[in-house]
Order: sequence, then C-alpha cells, then structure tokens
Amino acid sequence: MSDQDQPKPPQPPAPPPAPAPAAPAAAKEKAPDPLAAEVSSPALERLRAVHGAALVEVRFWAGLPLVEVGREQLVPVMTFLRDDPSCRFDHLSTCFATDVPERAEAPLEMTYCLFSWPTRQLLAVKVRTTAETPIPTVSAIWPSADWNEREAFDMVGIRFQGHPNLTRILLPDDWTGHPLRRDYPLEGKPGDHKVYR
Amino acid sequence: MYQTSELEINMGPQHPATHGVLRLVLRLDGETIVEVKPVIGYLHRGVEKLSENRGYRSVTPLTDRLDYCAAFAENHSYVGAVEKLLGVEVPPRAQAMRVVLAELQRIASHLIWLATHGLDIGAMTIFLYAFREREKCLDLFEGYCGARLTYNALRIGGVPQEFPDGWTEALRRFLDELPTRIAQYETLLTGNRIWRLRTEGVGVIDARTALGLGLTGPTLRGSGVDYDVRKYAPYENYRDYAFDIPVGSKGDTYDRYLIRMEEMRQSRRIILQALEALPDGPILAKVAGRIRPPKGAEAYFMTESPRGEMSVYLVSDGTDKPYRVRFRSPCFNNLQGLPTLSKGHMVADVVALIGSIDIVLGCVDR
Amino acid sequence: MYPVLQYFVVPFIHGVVLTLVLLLCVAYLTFMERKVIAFMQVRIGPNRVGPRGLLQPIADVVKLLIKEDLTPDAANRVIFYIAPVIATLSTIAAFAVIPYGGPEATVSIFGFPIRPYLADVNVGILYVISISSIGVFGIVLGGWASNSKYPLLGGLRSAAQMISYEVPFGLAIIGVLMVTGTASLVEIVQWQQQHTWLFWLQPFAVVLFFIAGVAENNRAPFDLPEAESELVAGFHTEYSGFKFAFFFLAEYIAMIVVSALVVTLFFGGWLPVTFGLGHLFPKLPALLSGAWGGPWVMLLFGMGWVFIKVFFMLYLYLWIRATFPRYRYDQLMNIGWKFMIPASLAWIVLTGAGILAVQAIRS
Amino acid sequence: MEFVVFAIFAALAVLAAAGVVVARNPVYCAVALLVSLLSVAALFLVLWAEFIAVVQIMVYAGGVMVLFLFVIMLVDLEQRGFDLGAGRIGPRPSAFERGLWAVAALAFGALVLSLMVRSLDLPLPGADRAATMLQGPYAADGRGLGNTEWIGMLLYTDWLVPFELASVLLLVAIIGAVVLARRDQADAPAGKGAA
Repeated sequence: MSDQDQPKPPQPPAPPPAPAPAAPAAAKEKAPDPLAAEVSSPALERLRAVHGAALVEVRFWAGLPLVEVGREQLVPVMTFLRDDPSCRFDHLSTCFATDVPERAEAPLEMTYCLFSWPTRQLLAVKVRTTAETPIPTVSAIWPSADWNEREAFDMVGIRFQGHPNLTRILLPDDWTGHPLRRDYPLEGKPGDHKVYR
Repeated sequence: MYQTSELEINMGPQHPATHGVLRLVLRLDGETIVEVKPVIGYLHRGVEKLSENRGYRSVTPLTDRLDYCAAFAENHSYVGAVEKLLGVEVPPRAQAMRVVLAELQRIASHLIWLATHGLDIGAMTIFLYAFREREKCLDLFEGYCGARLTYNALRIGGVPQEFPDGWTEALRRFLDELPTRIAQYETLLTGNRIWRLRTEGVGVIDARTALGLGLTGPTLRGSGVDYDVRKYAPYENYRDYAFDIPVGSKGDTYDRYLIRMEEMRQSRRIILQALEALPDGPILAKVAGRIRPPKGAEAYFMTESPRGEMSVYLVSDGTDKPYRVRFRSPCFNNLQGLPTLSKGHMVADVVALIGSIDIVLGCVDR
Repeated sequence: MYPVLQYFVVPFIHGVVLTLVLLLCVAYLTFMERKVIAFMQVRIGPNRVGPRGLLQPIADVVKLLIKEDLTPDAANRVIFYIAPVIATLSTIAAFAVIPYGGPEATVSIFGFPIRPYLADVNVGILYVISISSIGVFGIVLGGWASNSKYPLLGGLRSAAQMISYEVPFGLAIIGVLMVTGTASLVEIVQWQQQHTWLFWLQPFAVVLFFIAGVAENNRAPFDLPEAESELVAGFHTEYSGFKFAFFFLAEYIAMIVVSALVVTLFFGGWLPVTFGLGHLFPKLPALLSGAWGGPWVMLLFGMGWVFIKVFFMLYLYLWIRATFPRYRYDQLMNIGWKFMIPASLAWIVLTGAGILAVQAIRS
Repeated sequence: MEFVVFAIFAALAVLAAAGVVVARNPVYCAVALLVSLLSVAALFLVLWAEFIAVVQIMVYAGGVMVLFLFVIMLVDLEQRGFDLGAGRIGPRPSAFERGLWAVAALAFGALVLSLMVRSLDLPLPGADRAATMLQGPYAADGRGLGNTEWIGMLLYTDWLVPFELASVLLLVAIIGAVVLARRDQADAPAGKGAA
C-alpha cells in the first residue's frame, strides 16, 4: 500500500532466510548470561523432533523459548503447535511486528506469543520478512490473529497472505506510512494530523 | 417473499453506550443485526511508539492511560515484564502488597463494569450504588499512592512505599462492608426477571470459539474455560492463596455477569489472606539506577487484569530504552469477539454485549 | 350572549386554567422525579436553585425556552414543527374528561356553574383512549421528520409499541364497563361511591391497565423509543429547545393522565380514603369528602384526594423506573401480544362469569 | 350553529381528502388522510353519534393510520423504483383503457348515489326495536339509552350473524397477513433475536 514512502532503497527480493549455519544451540556468543540459559520445554523438544528443519534459530531468555521459523514453514509449524498433544498451544496470546532496520536482508519481524493452558507452556515464535514479501496469515489457525495481524500491517507494514481483511485498524484508512517503523519520527510527519470532519 | 431493506447505522464514536469512542457499523434488518463491524482507533495514542522513546521507568505512567479503569493492572503487567527481563526477584512483602492492590483494583474495575453494564440495560440505580463503593476503592488508592485514577503505584523491583498508617484498617472496613453490598446488587439484578430476560441466552459463545477468538478473562470463563493467568501461569505469590476461578456453563451474558460478581468475592478473599499473612522484609529489590538490559533480551509477562489476560512483551537492544514494547490488551482481543457474539441479536443486545465483554477504549486503542 | 358565555367562553377559560395547572404539575413532576429517584439512589438531587432546589423546574423551563431551537437541514420542516404539537395537544385534550370532584362539588363563579371536570362525556373512557392514540402520530411523525436514523428507529419502535399496548389498555377497562354499565368517568366514580372501589372487584385489571399505561407512556421499563443506551434519545434525538420541551411535556402529561385514569377507574377518583372504616363510622366518608362545608369545600377536598392518589400512582412510576432494567424490543412485543392481551381477554370472560353468578345469586 | 360546525368540518374533510390524492409526499398523504378522518369524526359528533366518532378516531386514526405510516416509513419507496416526482407508475394507458375506466367510475358513482338516495326512505333495520327499548326499563332512570348501548343492543341481537361473519373475515385477513409476512425458516437469520 505505502511502501514507497520508505526511505530505504527497495530491497531485492528477500532470499530465503539463511539456513542457520550455526546450530540452534550456539546462541550463547560471549559470556553466557544466566537469564539466557536453556530451559526444558516439552513443546520445543517435540517441535525440534518433527519440524527441526524449519527452525532457523532457538534462543532463551528468562525461561521463554524464542524460536525463529522460516517463512514458508510458518503455517505447518503453527498448525503443529496447536494440534500436537504435547504442545496444545490453543491460545495465541498476541502477535506483533517489530522493525529491525539494521538487519537489512529481512528487517521486519513478526512475533507470535503462544500459551498453552493445558500444558502451561509459553513459546515465542518469530518469523522474518521484508516489506515486500508477505508472510502467510495464521488467522485461519487462530481467529484471534485477525485483528493483531491487521495491527501489524497498520503499524509496521507487514503483509499477510490470505488474510480476510487486511486493512488499517487503528489509524485512519488514508494514513500513509507505518508509525512503528524505526525511521518514523516520534512527533509524526508533517501532514499526519489532518483535520477530520 | 417480501424483504425489508437493510438499514446501516453508525453507533458511535459518540454514543452513550459504547463506553468511550468505539464506533460500530451496524447493518440491521429491522432491529435484527445482520453484521457488526467495530471501527476502532479513535483513542489511539501510539503508546507503543512512545514507549520506544522513553526510559524503562518512564513508561510506567504511560501504562496508566491504557486501561484507565484498572490502571494498576497495567502498571503491574509492565513492571513485571521489566523485572522478568532483568531477572529481578521481587521481595515477598512487595509481592503480597502487589496482590492486595491488584485485587482491590479488580474489585474497583468490576464495580465500574457493573455500574455501566447495568445502566446500558436500563437499570440506573445500580450505577450509583456501584459507584458509591468504587469511590471507596479509589479513596483507598488515593490513600496509598495519592492518585485516584492513574496510579503509577509500582516501582521496578517492588512497591514505592509501605501501606500508610490506618490504611489496612480502612481496607478491612471496606472489605467487611463489601459482601452486603454485593448481596444488594444481586437482589437488584440476579433474580430480576427483566435482567435475566435481557442477559440469558444473549451472546452465547462456546468454549472453542471463544478460545480461538482470543477472548480472555471473565468473557472466556463464561464459556466454561477456567483459564486464569493467576492459576495457569502464577505470578507474584498468587500460588500461596486459596481462591476459586468461577466459570460459567452456558457462555451467555448472564453467566459473565455472575462470574464477575463472584470474582469480586474471590478478590476479597485473596486480599484478606494476603493481609493476614503479609510477610516482613524489604519492599523494593535492588535495581540498577539506569536500567539497561542486555541486547537480545526479550520477556513476555502475563497478568490477569480485571478484563482478561494483560501481557507485555519487551525487547531490549542493550540501551536504556526498550526497543519494542507490546501491550497485549485484553480489551482489543475481547472486542474482536463482538461481531461473533452479536450475530442475529438485536440492537439492544449489542449494548448489553459491549457491557458484557467489558471493554475500555483506552485499552483497545492504546 | 349568555349561552355563548356559558357554553364557549367559560369552558374555554376552564380549559386554559386546567392546562396551566397541568403544566405546573408537570414542572413539579420532573422535580419530584429527580428528587425521588435521587432518594432511591442515595444522593440528594437538585438542591441549588431556590430553597431545597424548589425552583429548579422553573429554571429548567426558562433554560428550555431560551435555548437555541435547532432544526436539522434535512428535516421535513412542516412535520418537524407539527409533531411535538400533536403529541402535547392530544395528551392535554385527554385530560378534559377526568373528574377531580363530584357533580355535587359544582361551584358557581359570577353565576356560572363550574363543574369539577371540563366535560362529562358518556363515552369518556373511549374518548381518552382514542385521543391518546392520536399522540402516537406526534412521535412517529417527529421521528420521521428528523430525517435521521436513530429518531426513525425510535419512532417506529414507539409506533409498534403504542399500537400493541393500546389493545390491552382498552381491553383492561372492559371489565370496569361491564360492572358499572357506563363509560362516563363521572358515573364510574359515582358507582364506586355507591358500591366499593373497583380495585376490589377488578384487581387484575388494575395491574394490566397500569402496565399497559406505563408501556403506552413509553416509561421505564418500556422506555424503548427513547432508550438512551441504544437509540441515543429515540424519536426526539434531533429536537432541542422548546420543541423538545413539548415532547417532554407530552410524556409527563400522559403519565399524569394514566395515573388519573387509574385513580378514577379503580381507586374511587375524588372519593375519600376511609381505610375500610366507612361501614363502622357511617359519617366518615361525608366528613372526609368535605360534604359538611358546601361545594367549595367539597371541591377542595375532592381535588386533594385526587391529588394524593395520583401522587401515589406517579410515585409508583418513578419507583419502577429506579428499579427495573429495560426490556428488549421483541420481549416487549411478546409481553404485549402473548401475555397482556390474552390475560385481559381472560379477565373479561371471568368478569362476565362473575356478573352472571352475582345475578343468579341475587335472583 | 350546527350548520357552521358541519360546514367547517365537511369542508376540511373534503379538502383533506383531496390532499390525500394530490400530495406527492406519501407522508403528507397520510397526514391529510388523518385530518380527513378526524373531520369525519367531528361530523359524527355533530350528529350526536359520539360513540361512532370515538371509534372512528380510535380505529381509523389511532390504528389503521399508524400502520399506514409505519409501512410508508419502513418501505423505502424511492428505492423501489416508484418515481414519486413523475407521479406515474407504469406505462401510459391507451385511450380505450381510459374510456373504460371512466365508464366504470361513472357506473360505480351512480350505484353509490342510488344507494344513498334509496337509503333515505328505507326504514332503519331494528329501529322499531330500539324505539321500544328506549321506552323500556332503561327509560325509567331518566337518561334513556345512549347510542353506545343502542349500537351494542343492535349488534348483538338483530345483527349478530353479520357481526360475527365480519369478525371471521377479519380473522381470515389476519391469518393471511401472518402467512404472507412470515419468512421461511430456512432464510431466517440464526439466533434467538430472529422472531
């Protein structure tokens, strides 16, 4: 919709995410922070066993497993996470977009926070993309993703493939730009504050 | 066959029953709802963007303005997320004090829900009765932190101060009075035929659909799911207290009403337990003056706000400002269920349903 | 000259005075409403204007008078102006046949006999019902002429509601007509004077009549046409200033009319309340009705009794309003058509059977 | 005196009736019809037939007209292709058709007129009975029999069968209306509110 107002030069079509040369466990680079310690997570074990190839990166922070998944494998992985008896992530707590401009090859990131109340586990799933490349919607898996994905589109400008109604949700329909991008000035751009009457 | 033409009306953004600046585009066939389209964003203040440009401590006052009917719950969720990000352990005394305040906030918030929900359905007296008791809650909060609505009553690592002298006694007096007051409300509403006609069978949602739509809090529990963060992912020292999670059986507005009434009683029970066993010790953990979590640190902290699961996701980039703050607002997700809930009902039911899912627009729009 | 005075000028003045008194009553009815409901809601209510807030209604009237009178651009101006007038006039007109004293309380001013009612029509009850059915037009047309969606919905709602409830409203009275054999309100009260309050003979009809009356007035819990939480303000959303005041007047006068009707039909109108002691102390009714002091005293006493009884009925209105939530539109219709009408028909059958039984016993 | 009142209301009734036909806005038509009905009620009053007058207001003005208005407001006429401005629905009729209509109208008018003239010297059915009733036991208390009672007596004695037939007719109409307006269960929207 409004990718042109991005100051960055248009990115080349995003290559598939780097197939993670370092093993997932190699997240600890320097002095390992005790908070980054790996915790045992049955869901993660199952995920590694079944969809190990889809996992780009696995990190931990304060007991929260952070899993990065390739864009193409998102829907199968998510469906698996919802349906597998040892995962049972029935509750998509929230999902949101983050803009990380310094990571030029895939600056936009979608984070899905899953909670499984039958097994009481928390899991954060991440998927990276660019402004041009849509990622598949998970609103068919969890209807609650509908509005959250709209908000991600509204605020950061991620496109979702197969979303039933991908329109702006919080901002007016004729707004240009995506305010939660890092380069969007805090005070807004001139002309943002139109008088609506 | 003869068909009446459909009428499209705008309910809101300025409408007495939309609890703020919610706009609903209703397509009506006579008085029956064909479609409801919530249009939100009228109260969007960009809190997530603002938070990215402030220090970790300065974000707390912003959270007050999210759900201004339950500001403490929002403070709590954010502060808890920062503590989780830093790995700070909150002293037990502070934890118990937080529980007291959080449950008091739950009572206050449920009272304002009861007031407005009743008024929406036309019971006007309940409005003033519930506000009378809510005033007492606000007085207590004022006594604790000096503010009546936007408390900013938490510090990263604990609570800012002890309960003032006489405060717990005042709280106990309020709690002693509360059951009789709740009984009065129930006399006015629970058995009232009109109230039951208006709420029973209205907005029925089954557990699976509710869960899929991301409903949480009493709105979900009305459908029989006992998902409550206080039980399923306990924070502070909720593990230490005995309390029940009321669940409904039919998932209609009346069940949700009963659940919230019962939750007020359960909150009272928790507060009394917490006051009874208030541990001694410090109330503020040691936290560095300048909060700079390491790069790549991410934390997700869930709390049970009066309206449902209120969670905060924090991402740090190693500076003293959060890189990304995500407020998972219960109202935003609960409002998403409104079109499903109100399908096939009448205009008057939409009003009842807005009250029943208990939204605060500040929380929806952030 | 003389008949013209007696049959046109004097009744005209009588009507004007009655209307003015009615308007004053409405003003203080609003005050009473606010005070009574405030009392029930543990607050004080208006207390700033005048002693104990007693001048508040006057201030409200002045405010409404000097307020800017807006007419929406798209409104149908003619009907937009006529609608509030229809609504108010029809309710005021209904008051013409309601007696506030017996024929024996006829007083003479300047030699003209003034009876304590404007007219004693032998179809009195039917007159009230038919006139109040005209009031619907004010609301429907007002809702339509605003050319706005909420008023239109409110207008349609009230049209459906008032038509539906007019039926039980009328049917509930039939028992009274069967027992007393007259439709004149004065004669009905006189019948009660000779026998007993119709309330004792028609208790169920009182309930039906009052419920239907509340619904007919669009008062809580049947205030759907103006349900503020759904339709903002219903049919008068677009009205302001004095045109709004007219609708307001219509609603409150209609409340008084229904209360006065209940009192006249079932609670003995101007007859004194003797608490059942009339049989023990035969002089008590005469004493309490002021029969010892001539027509003027009787008039005053009769007015007093009517006032007190109407006051209680109005209090009941307010009490209901403070207590109950609002019905939903379809529930309202269900009650009207599936309960009220069958119940009132059944009551008519029962009354007929009762009359036959009494006749059989007597003969 | 009587004549003045009659003249005023008769003129009003005729003018309003003309307004019903002439007015373009359907709501104006309805209001004009209302005025006409009320004027007729006033004419009944002049004839001392207050019961008929009140019933006229109650049934026609209070009931039927409100329903008319209801329908006019609910059904968006302009959307349904009725060009109100042009004042014409359907194609222009041919000269033959118009001639046929004129003949039919004249014949109908003549029929009505002849009935009216004839009814002038017809004895009112049941009149003698009513007259005897007027001198009956009710006459004793000085107020005689009001026309309400009179109508009641006639309707439930001499005219009982036509009266009941008329009620059956109305019942048929009501049931017919319900059947016509009822929606098929299949396309009714789901949920409890769909009544």
